[in-house]
Amino acid sequence: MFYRETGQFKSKYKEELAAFPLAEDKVGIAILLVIAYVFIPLFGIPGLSFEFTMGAIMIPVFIFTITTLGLNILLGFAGQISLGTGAFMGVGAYSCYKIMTIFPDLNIIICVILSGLVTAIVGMIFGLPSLKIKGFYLIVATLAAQFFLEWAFIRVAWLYNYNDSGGIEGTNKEMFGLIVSGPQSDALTRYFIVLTLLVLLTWLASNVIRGRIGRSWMMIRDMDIAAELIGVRPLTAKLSAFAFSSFYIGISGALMVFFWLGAAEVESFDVNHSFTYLFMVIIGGLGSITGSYMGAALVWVIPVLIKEIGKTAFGFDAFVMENFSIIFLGVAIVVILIVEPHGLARLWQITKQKLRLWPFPY
Amino acid sequence: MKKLFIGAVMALGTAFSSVSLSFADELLVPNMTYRVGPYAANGTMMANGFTDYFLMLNERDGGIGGVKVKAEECETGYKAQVGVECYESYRGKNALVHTPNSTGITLQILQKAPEDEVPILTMGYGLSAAAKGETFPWAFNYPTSYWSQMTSILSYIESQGGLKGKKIGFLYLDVGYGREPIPVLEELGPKMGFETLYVPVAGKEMQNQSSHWLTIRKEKPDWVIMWGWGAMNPTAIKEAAKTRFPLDRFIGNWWSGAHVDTQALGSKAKGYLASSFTTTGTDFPAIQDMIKYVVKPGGSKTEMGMPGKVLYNRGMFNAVIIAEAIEVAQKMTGKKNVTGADVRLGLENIKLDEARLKELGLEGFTAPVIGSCADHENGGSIFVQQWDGSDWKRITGLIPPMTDVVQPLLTAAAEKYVSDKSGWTTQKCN
Amino acid sequence: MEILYAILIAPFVEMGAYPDLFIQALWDGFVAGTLYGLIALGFVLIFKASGVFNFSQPILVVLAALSLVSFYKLGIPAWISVILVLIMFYILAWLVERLILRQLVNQDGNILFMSTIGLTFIIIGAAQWIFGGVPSAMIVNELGFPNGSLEWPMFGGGVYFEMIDVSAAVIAVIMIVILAVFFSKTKIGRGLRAVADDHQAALSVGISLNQIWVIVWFVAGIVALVTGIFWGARSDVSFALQIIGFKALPVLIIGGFTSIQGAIIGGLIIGLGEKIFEIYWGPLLGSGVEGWFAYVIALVFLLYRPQGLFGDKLIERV
Amino acid sequence: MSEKNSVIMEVKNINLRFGGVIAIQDVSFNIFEGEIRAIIGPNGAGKSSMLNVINGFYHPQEGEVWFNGEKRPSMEPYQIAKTGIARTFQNIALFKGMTTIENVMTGRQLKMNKNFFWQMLRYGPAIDEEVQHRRRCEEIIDFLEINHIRKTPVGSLPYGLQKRVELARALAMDPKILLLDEPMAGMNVEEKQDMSRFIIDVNEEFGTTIALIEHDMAVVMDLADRVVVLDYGKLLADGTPAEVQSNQAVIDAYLGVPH
Repeated sequence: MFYRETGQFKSKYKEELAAFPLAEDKVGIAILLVIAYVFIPLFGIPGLSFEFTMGAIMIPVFIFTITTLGLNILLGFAGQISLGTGAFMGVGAYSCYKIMTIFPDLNIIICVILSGLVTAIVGMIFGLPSLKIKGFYLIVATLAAQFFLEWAFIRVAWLYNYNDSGGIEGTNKEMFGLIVSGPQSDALTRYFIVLTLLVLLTWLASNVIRGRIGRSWMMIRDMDIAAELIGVRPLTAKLSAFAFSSFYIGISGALMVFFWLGAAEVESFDVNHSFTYLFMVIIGGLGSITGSYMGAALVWVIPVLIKEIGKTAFGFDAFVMENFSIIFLGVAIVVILIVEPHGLARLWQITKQKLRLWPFPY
Repeated sequence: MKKLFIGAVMALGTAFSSVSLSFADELLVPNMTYRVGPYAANGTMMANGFTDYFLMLNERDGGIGGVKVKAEECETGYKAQVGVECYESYRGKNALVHTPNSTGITLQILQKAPEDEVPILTMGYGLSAAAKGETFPWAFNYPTSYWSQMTSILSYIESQGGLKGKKIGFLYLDVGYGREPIPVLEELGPKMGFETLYVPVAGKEMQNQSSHWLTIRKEKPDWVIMWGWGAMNPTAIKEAAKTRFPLDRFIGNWWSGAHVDTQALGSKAKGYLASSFTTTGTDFPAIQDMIKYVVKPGGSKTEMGMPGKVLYNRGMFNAVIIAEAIEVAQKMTGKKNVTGADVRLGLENIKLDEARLKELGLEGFTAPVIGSCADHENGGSIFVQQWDGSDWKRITGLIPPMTDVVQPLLTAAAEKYVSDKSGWTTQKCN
Repeated sequence: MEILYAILIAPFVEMGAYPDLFIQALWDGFVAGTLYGLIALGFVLIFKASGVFNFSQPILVVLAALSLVSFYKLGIPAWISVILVLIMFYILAWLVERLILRQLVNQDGNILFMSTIGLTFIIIGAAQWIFGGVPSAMIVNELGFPNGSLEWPMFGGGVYFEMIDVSAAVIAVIMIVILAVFFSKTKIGRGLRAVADDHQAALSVGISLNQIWVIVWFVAGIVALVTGIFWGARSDVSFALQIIGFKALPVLIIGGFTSIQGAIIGGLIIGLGEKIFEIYWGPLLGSGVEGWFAYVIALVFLLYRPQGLFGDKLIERV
Repeated sequence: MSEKNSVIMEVKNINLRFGGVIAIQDVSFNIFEGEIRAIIGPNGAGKSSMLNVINGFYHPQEGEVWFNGEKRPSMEPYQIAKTGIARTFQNIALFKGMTTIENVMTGRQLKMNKNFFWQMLRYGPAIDEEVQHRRRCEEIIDFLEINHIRKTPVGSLPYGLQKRVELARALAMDPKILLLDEPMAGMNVEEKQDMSRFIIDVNEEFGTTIALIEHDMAVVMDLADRVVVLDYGKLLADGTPAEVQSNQAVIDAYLGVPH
C-alpha cells in the first residue's frame, strides 16, 4: 500500500538510473542516515553502555561492512571465490602502518586510502591465477596467498619496523586539532570517521556495480565464456574486480587496526577471519550491497550478544557461550543456504515485494 | 505484525537492560581465558586455578575486606582480536585489573590501559619492558619478566658445563610471545660466547614439527631452550625423543613445563627440564582450602586431580597477587569498593614476603614479590624442575636473573617503545 | 655469488655430508605425505561421488580421533570404541545427507562447498562443547599397534623408523588398495563412480542417490578415523590437527580432485617436497616456509597441468 | 533478399582437431554481406565448432579466416567481438543473475569506455554514456517485443523468451555478422514463426548479415539465401536452398536421419 512503483513514472532514463528510483527508498535511506549520524551518537543503543555500543558493536560492524562490501564485489559480483580476505586486510593494516611511520605527518585518512591502493595492487598480483583457474582451484590459490602473507607478516620484520613484539600499533593521530586515532582518541570521533568512510565507499561501490565495469564483473560471474565472446576481456574484468575488492578490504584492514583495535599482530588476519568474512557475505546475500550490511551486522552482533546476554542474564560460562556462538554461525550458514542461497538481502527483497501488495495480497 | 514487532523490540530491550545491570558492592576481576582453541589444555588449568582462588576467598573470608569478588571469565581462544573485544566489553564497568593471559593480547591493550585507568597484570608473560614502572605506570610483570627468565635459564646452563663455545637451539612459537626473549639471546650470545640457532614454529605447524627437529638434528645444538605453548609442547618433547635428542639438555620456559605437556607422554618425556616460579603439589594450606571450599563441593569446573598441577597452581598465584593488591588498595584508600586506579597503587605497594606468604598459606611456594613504583617486575628468581616420568620435581634452588644484563636492555626497550608514541603517560618515582 | 652457492650447492653438499639425515628427512616426508594423502583421499571420495568439495574433512579427522579417545576414557575397550566411532560416523553421514545435502540437491557446487564450511563450524562448536579442549594421547598401544622404533645405523649416525609411522604407511597402502578394489570391482563402487557422471546411470545400478551420499560420507569418515589415529599418535589429539588438514588442499591440486592414486602421490610430493625444502632451503628464508611451500608447489602444478596429475581433462564448450 | 555479392567473411581450408578427434576437416565457404546464410548438417557434423572458429573461441590447427577482405590474425575472442561479430548460443548463455535490460546492456559493453574514476562517481561522462546506450537498448527491446519483461531476472523467463533476450543482446552489439546457433531449437511452431519473423526483420531493417545453424529444414529453406551442408566435419554441399535440396550427397546423408 505504501511501498510501490505505481504512480512514480520516470520520464528520463537518467532518473531511472538513479541509485534509488523509488521515493520510499530515498526516505528510508535518509532515515537510516539520520539514525546513524544523530540518534546513535546521541542516545546509543538503549540498554547498552555507550562504550560498549561504540567499541564492541557499531565501529566493528561498520568496518566489517566495508570488508564484506569488498569481498562481495569479488565473490558476489565477479564470482571469484577468495579465502584470502583476512590476509588482504593485513596488507591494508601493515601498509598503513608503514606509510604512517615513513610519513608521520601525513593525514591518517590519506594513509588509509593509500593503504587501500597498496592492497589493490597486491590483490591484483594474487588475482593473476584466476585468469587460468577457476572454482575450487581458485580457492586453493587464494589460500596460498593467505598463508604466504601470514608468513610474510611474521618473517619480514621490516613490515613491523623490527618491533620486539612483532605486532603493529597505532599512535595518537590528529586531524583538525582533534585526536582521531590512537589510544587517546574518542570513540565517537572514530565512529564518525568510520561511518563517513563507509557511506562514501558504499556510494562508490553502488555506482561502479551499476555501470559498465560492474556489468563486466557480473558477466564473468554468470557465464565467463559468453562474456568473453561478447567482448569482455577476462584479464581486465577479473583483475579490476580483484583490485577494487582488495581496495575495500585493505581500507577495512587499516581501519580495523587504527580506528578500532589500536594494535594487531598476524593472528588478527588469519584464515579463520577469512571464513568469518565469507560468512558475512553469504548470510547477507551474494551480490547485494544491502546484504553486505545485513551480513556484517548479523554475523558480528549475534555472537557478541549471545556471549553478553548469556553471561550477564543467565550466568552461562564463557566457554559454553563461545561454543554456542560457533555452532550458531555454522547453523546460520547452512540454514541460509537451504532457505535462500541469496541470503538475507533476497529475503528482504521478497518482503518488500509483499509490502507492495500489502495489505491486499492480490 | 505490528504487535509482533513491538513485542520483539520489548523483549530485546529487556535482554539489553539485563546486560547493563551493574552490581553494587562487588569487586570485578575480569579474566581473559581460553578454554577453547589449540591452547585450551593450558588455558583451562590456568583459568581454574585463578577462579577457584577467588571463589575460595568468597566462601572462606566473604571476599576481600568484606566485599565479594566477581572473577568473571571472558573467552578469547588465545586470539588477540577477541581479547581486545573482551577488553572493550569491560569499559565503564569498573574492572579492577586485567589479566590478558596472552602476550599478544597484552601488546594490544597496553596502550589503552592508561586511558581507562585499569592496570594490567601480566604474570610471567607480556612485554618485558613493562618492568619499567616509570615508563609503564599501568602495566605489571610480577614476579619476573621473560628476559629475566631467559638469563636465569642461561645461568642454569652455565652451571651445567658452561656456555662458552656452545650452540644453543631456541625453539619458539612464532608469535609475539615466542619472540619476546630474542633480544636477550642476541645480547648475551657474543658476551657469553655461545651461538644461537633460531627455530621458529608457526602456529599452524605446532603439531607437525618433524622438519624443525630434523633441522636441530642437522645443526646439533648442545642445548635446546623452548618457548612453547599449547599443543606445541608435547609435540616438541615427543619429536625430541624421536630424534634422540637428550631430554636433560632440553629446557622449556615456565609455560613449557606443565603436567598437560608431559602427562600424556609419561616416561617418554622423562628427563625433560623446565623453569618455573611456582611450586607444584597441594601441600599448602591455601590450596587445601581451595579444595575444601570450592573443588570438593563442586563449586567450580575444577576436577579433583587438578589442584597441585603446575598451571593450576600458577593460575592461583596470579589470583593471589591480585587479591593481595586489592587488599593493599583497600587499606591504603580506606575504601571497600576500590577502583582500577586504587588497585594500581596496591600493585605498586604489594609486599608478598616470606611472612606474608606464610600467612596466606603459601610458605615456600615461590620467591617473594615486593612491588615498587619503579620496578614492576620484581626481578624474581626461578627454579628448574624436571619431569621424572610421572611428576614434576624441583631440582634446583632459586636462580636469580642477571640483573646487570637485563636492566639496561629493559630501559632501552622501554625508551624505544614510547619513542614514537606522542602523549604517552609516564610517572616519576622517587 | 655467495647466495647462489647457498641456494644451488650448499644444500646438496649437506645432503651428501650427512646421508643419514637426508634419508631420515625422506622418511619423515614420506610419512607426512602419506597422511596428507589420506586426508586428501577423504576429499576425493566425496568429490568423486557427489561433486561436493567437502571442507569439513579435516574436522572429521579431529572428531574421529577425539571421540575414539573419549570413548576409551569412558572405560570402553579400544576396539569397541572404534566400532562405536564408526557407528557414530554412519549416523553423522545419514544426518548430513538428510539435513544438508538433500536440501541442497541441484544447487551450485559453490553453495554445497559453503554449506560444508558451515558444517565445519557446527562440528567444531559441538565437539569442543562435548569433549573440551584438552588434548589427549592417542590410544596406540591399546589398539594393538607396535610401539618403539627401529634403528638403522649408518654413516656414523642412524635413521630411526618409529613403528607407529611404519604402521601408518602400511595401513595407508592397504586402505588405498581396498578402496581402489571397492571402486572398480563392487556394485556399490561402480555405482559411486557412475553417479558422478550421470545420476540416471547410478539409479540403473540400483542404488539411490541418497544412499550413495550416505555411503561416501561414511567411507570418508573411515578414512578420517584412520588419519586421526595416526596423526594423533604423531602429536596429540587436539583441535590443532584441523590446521594440518589444510595441507590436503594443495595435495588435491596436484593429484586432481577425482583421483584416488592422485591423492596419495600428491600427498607424497607435498610431504617430501616441503620437508626437504624446509630443512635444506628454509633457513635461507628465515625458516617456517612449510606453511605455504606446499601451495607454491601446487600453484606451479596448476600453471602446467590445471587438472592435476590424474584429473580428467576439461574441454570447454559453448 | 536480393543477391549481394560482396563477400564479408570467408573461411578457407579450416582443420580443427581435439586431441585425436577431427571436428572439422578442410572446410571452406564464404558469406556475402547482407545475406542469411544457413549451416546445416546432422548432429556432430561440426556446425557449432564452425561458429566457434568464426568467433574465435576455437583456434583451428590449419586454415584462414578472412573478414572484411583481410586475413584475420590470431585473436582472443573478446578482440574478435570487437571487430563486429556477435552470436547466440545453442544452450542459452544469458547472464542469469541479471535482468533482461541488464543483459541487453551487456551487448553495449564494447562501445562504452568511460574510465573507473567516472564510473565510481557515476556522474558526467559515465552517466551520459549510460543513458545514450540505454536508449539504444530500449529500442531493441521494443523491436523484439520484450518490453514487459525488461526488469525480470532472465533466469525465471520461459525458454522462448530467453532465446529472444539472447537475440536482443547480440543485436545490441550492432554486429556486422550475427551468428545464431539453433535459434529455434526446442520451440513450438508459434514461437518458431515469431523467431523467424524477427530474424528476417533484423536482416532487412538493420541490414545485418546472419549466419545460422538450424535443424528444422522447412525453416532453413524459408529463411536462408544460401546453405552450407556439413557432415562428419566435411563440407558436403554449398548453394541455394533449392540446389542443396536436390544434391544427392545431402539426400544420402539425411536419409534415415529422422527430424
